[in-house]
Amino acid sequence: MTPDAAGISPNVTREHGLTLLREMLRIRRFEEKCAELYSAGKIRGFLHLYIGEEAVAVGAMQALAPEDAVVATYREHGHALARGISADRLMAEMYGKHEGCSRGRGGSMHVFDADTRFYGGNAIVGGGLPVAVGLALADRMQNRRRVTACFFGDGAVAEGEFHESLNLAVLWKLPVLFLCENNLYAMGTRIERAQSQVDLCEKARSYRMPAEPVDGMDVVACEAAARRIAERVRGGEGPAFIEFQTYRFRAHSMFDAELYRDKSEVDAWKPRDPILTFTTALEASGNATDDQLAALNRTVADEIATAVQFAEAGTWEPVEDLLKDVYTR
Amino acid sequence: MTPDAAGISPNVTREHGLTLLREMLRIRRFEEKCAELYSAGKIRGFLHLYIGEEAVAVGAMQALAPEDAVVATYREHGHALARGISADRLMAEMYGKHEGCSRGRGGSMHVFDADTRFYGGNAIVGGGLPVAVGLALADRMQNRRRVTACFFGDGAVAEGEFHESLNLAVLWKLPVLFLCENNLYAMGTRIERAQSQVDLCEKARSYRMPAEPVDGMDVVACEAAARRIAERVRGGEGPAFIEFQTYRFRAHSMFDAELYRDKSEVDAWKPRDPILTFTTALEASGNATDDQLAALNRTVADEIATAVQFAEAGTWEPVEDLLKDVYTR
Amino acid sequence: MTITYREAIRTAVREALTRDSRVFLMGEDVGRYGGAYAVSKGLLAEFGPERIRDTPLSESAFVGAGIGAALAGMRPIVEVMTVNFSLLALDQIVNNAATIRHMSGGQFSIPVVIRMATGAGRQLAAQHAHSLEGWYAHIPGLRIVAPATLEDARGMLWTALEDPDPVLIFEHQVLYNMEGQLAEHAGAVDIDRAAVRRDGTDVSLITYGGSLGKTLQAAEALAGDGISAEVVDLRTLRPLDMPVILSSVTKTRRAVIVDEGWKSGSLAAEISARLVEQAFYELDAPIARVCSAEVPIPYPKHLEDAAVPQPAGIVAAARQTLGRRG
Amino acid sequence: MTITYREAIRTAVREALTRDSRVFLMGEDVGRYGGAYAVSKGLLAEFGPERIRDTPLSESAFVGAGIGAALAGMRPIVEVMTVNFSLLALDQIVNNAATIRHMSGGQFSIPVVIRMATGAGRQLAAQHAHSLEGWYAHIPGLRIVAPATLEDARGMLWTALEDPDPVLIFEHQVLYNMEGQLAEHAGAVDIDRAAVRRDGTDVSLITYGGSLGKTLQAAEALAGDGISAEVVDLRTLRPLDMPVILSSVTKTRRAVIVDEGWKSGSLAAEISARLVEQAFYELDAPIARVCSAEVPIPYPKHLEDAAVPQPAGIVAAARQTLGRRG
Ligand SMILES: Cc1ncc(C[n+]2csc(CCOP(=O)(O)OP(=O)(O)O)c2C)c(N)n1
Ligand SMILES: Cc1ncc(C[n+]2csc(CCOP(=O)(O)OP(=O)(O)O)c2C)c(N)n1
Ligand SMILES: [Mg+2]
Ligand SMILES: [Mg+2]
Repeated sequence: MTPDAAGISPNVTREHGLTLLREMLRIRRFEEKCAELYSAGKIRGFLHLYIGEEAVAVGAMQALAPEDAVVATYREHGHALARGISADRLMAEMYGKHEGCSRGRGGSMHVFDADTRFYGGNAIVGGGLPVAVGLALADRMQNRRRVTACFFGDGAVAEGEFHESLNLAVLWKLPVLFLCENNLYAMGTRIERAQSQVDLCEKARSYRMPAEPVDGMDVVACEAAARRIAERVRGGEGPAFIEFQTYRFRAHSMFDAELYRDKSEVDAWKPRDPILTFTTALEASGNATDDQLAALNRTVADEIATAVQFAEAGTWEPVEDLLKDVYTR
Repeated sequence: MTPDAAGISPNVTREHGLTLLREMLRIRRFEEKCAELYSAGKIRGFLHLYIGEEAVAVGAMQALAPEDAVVATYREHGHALARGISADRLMAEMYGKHEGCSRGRGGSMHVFDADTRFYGGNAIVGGGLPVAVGLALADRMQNRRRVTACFFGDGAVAEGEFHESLNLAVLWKLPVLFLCENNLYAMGTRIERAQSQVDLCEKARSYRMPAEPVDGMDVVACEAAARRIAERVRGGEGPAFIEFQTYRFRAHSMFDAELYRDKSEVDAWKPRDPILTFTTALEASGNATDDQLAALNRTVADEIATAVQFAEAGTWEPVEDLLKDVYTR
Repeated sequence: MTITYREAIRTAVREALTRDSRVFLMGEDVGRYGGAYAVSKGLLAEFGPERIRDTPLSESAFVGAGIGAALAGMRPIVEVMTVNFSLLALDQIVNNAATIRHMSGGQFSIPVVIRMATGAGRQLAAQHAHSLEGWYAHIPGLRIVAPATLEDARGMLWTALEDPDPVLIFEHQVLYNMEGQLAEHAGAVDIDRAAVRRDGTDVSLITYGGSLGKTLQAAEALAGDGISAEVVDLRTLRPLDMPVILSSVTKTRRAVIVDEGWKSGSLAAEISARLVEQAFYELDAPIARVCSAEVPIPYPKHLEDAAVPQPAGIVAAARQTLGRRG
Repeated sequence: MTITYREAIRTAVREALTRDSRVFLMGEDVGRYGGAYAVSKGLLAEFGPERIRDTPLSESAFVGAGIGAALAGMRPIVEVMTVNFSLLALDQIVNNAATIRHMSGGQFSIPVVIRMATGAGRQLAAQHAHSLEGWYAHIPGLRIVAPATLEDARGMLWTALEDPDPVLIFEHQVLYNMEGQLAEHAGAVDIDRAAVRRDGTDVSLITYGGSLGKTLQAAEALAGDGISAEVVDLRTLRPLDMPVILSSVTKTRRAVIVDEGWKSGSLAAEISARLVEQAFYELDAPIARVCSAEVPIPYPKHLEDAAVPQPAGIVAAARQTLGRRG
């Protein structure tokens, strides 16, 4: 984001616009491939796709500096890619190969990466929040100007760990960005059946934490909000909460028959697809030509194809090493 | 409370006024005796005194019908007495005698009584709230016009179980009266160091639960609020929250050196002693004569003396019965 | 009739709901979603949202609510999606469900049934593969059962609901798709006794839940080798049915215990200790345990397989108790 | 110098805070109140509220925060007031502290130390008397220690803080007032080894933590009876120091394990099972366990005493392994 606007939005340059689009496309294509590979039996266990929600991770991640930390959930491929974990290492992890970012031990739900300070990949709903509070506590105690970005879903808001973590973060004025991805559903449970107060910002404010909703289908809006609010958090004003209003286009996981929602509801959201709308905006504002878009799509396709090759070529950790990495010594 | 007022407060008759005073005195004297017996080694384990907070239990309990349920904490002698558990059986429980209301197995922190639907005596902070939600759920499912009164402290508000329970109760519109005894401290931790939002009613409202503060040192105010709000809850309007603003005059437990507060703070609250102020009000309004008060004090003293005798005369459960009451069969 | 383990449980839940108006099912996604393991699929339409109750993600609150509802006369079936998430409800289970009867001097009973999926085997990795039923079996005041067969999946629930105390039912997640024959009139079964699933004379293989199938495979393999293995299915993990276990071991004089929990502090350890206490002089060889390796369960299949008990490991352990080479 | 167990821990905490600026103490009432067991009394004045950090009643959040802070380079000492309340933090301990290193393929270590009081003996009744350290010892990824002496109370903390992985320290609540001599220069001790606290030849009494004193009393009583009992203090409950345990038992050929956990599924069961696996042919008698009775701990003293291990029970069990009448 710079002052030389490019018409997409007052503050987005042409280059940055293309970057945002590419990042979203990388996630989309990566996950479409994962779905395929799941059917082919290459990926196993639970697989939770982020398709439809890409604007959130991509937008929010723009606000982070390399020294910041990220805590995410089991639906974290998007965050991992947007944070800078390579598609190669991520795909290898999906396979369970030793070259994966978690050396294959974690799989889809447990992406970790020390280089980008990516602390999971937590598959217990709400379980990442206390850890994020602790990461931020360490930064505060060491007077480091770092932020910890903690992603979680609307479902997590009902958990006790949410309550305890938000309270603690405000009490201790910790630099945590609580990033709630409200996609209206926790598995098959719609937010009205899970939260007595469906305005999640109101819930955050009840801890005296500043909170803002943002259109989670609009990558530019996501970035703008995240940057603005992250700066305040980094500046020492204490934690903040952003509610990204978004929607999951795919099933909860590969085992979900989607009995709980009408196809028509999903269809009604489809025109708001963040990639679709942003592509249209870039085109309409003259910031992306057909050629550019085609080239971009090719680059992304190549990257994913390479990632699959990388994963296929990866190795299985020897069974003799089974007991490794339980203890450090 | 009837319309023929007696000058203490527009709605309190002379008789009812004396009843409220007597109930508070019973608690006060019972606990003073307990403190003595603790020093004498007759009562052991943890002992948490309610002294200073008597108006809350006595006032709130007026709103309950016999078929209602009560869930309380480890600081529950006041609630037990006000609910109608006899001083005899309660004192025997303090001793651990078989004639105690929990047959001696529970002690001070685990008072139970089937006759009055008194479900503890829970010594895990926050642990009683989910149980109260369940009791109310059963009533709702069975279309019984019952209320479950759940007492807990300000400290419990920080626990995840508070959050989950309030949300669930509102979602399911359950007849729970959440009765928060805000005595400003959780052991040695003052509310400002435990809650980012010290207005606890605001916290309750964040679940879209009606909430009201009340002067917890004023027994008439406690009763009035509890009655009014309990009627709404009983009428099917869903749960409600009352914050009783009160103060604990004694140490947290018998092991507490009270390093965390000045004696001057305690002294500043002393003039608001609910028994003192209510006695004065009864006298000033001509609703209690010196003779009446003296008689009342004698009755209460007799009751406590009898309770001690009862407990002393009680029996120890035989060691051979150690494994009893783990399973029903 | 041919039926899956999943359907057997569903049938049991349906029957309970039909028989007793105090019964209801509650848990995350038991309603509209149909249950994470599709156990309750269709029941919402049949019984409505009051009795098939979707809960928010609040394990402590809804398990505690089950305890409270049971105290007030209901017969709740609480589904905790998996044992992994039950850690968030442990305070309610250990400090309330298991203790209120005792703390109240026997005034209150808590007839709640808590069902949960357990175990590894589906490549769900470290946070979704715990086998903690052995942990729960440590707690006085609880009763723990583990149906390993269609008959038990069908029959244990009603008996559990009739029990006045908290019963936890552990359903191994690899069993849900298990298919087989079940008599049309199959109904309640006892939840007190272990069962001998295969008779044998040389060694007792003692197991339960998700490991029963593997153990029976091992017994078959051993038979091919001339070794007659008896297979005992514990069925109930607390209390343990020591008479049946002892009668098998005093006959075979050798025991291998197969348990998917981590070996250290496993339920298998308890059984071994009891056998030593109660049948030391009957034993001809050290008792062996085949348990999970001491590692959080890894994601890749080859490592997950290596981490949890497998037929080959059971065979090897059995052979070793008989002094044969691995 | 004469010192209490409580003071020994306080000295260790103070030293750690002084030595390493990454160390801080956090928990409920560790600051202004001085600690529920007065362990941290005075430290707030000495080190200030940043490093002696009072937390709200939020076990899951502050234990998780300790894990997070450790991940980011701090060396937190988290005090969970008692093991009873740690049930509310189990998700963080079992699903995060114990697994993150493994799930990340070894990229992250979690050098957090979690201290908690454990055990019965003070008439605190069913919800305040659990001995669940044996439970925790079931979990790979955790290291569990139980200081039973002043030297260990003083010395284990620093070693635990230097350990790159999560270490849980269980302090039996009856020990805090234990008084004795401790060398002025006493410092860090290993947390890997069991210790023989009394030499003997006839029977090994294996114990830890709050039961060590009772076991030594029992050994003394046995000595009066001409029985030479060796007393092994486990010190570390995970991993178990099997070489020391085995060397004692192979010498005495008899073992009694004393453990305040409920007997079923106790740590004592694990030790018994391992002895059978590793020293079966060295045993001259069944291994005995002296554990807590299978009942939530009752309030009255006579029943609490009857529920938990006592010297007389240990003596009886030891005599029985030697074929003597109770
Ligand atoms: C504590 C816990 N309970 C239940 C589950 C099973 N589960 C996995 S994801 C999920 C839904 C979470 O919804 P939400 O937080 O909104 O995130 P989303 O999946 O929508 O991104 C559930 C119930 C779990 N993983 N952890
Ligand atoms: C889960 C849990 N954590 C800690 C404790 C120890 N403890 C007992 S009472 C108490 C303070 C509770 O304060 P509050 O809820 O305000 O009630 P009050 O004692 O003031 O009546 C604490 C920390 C406990 N019993 N349970
Ligand atoms: Mg969601
Ligand atoms: Mg308080």
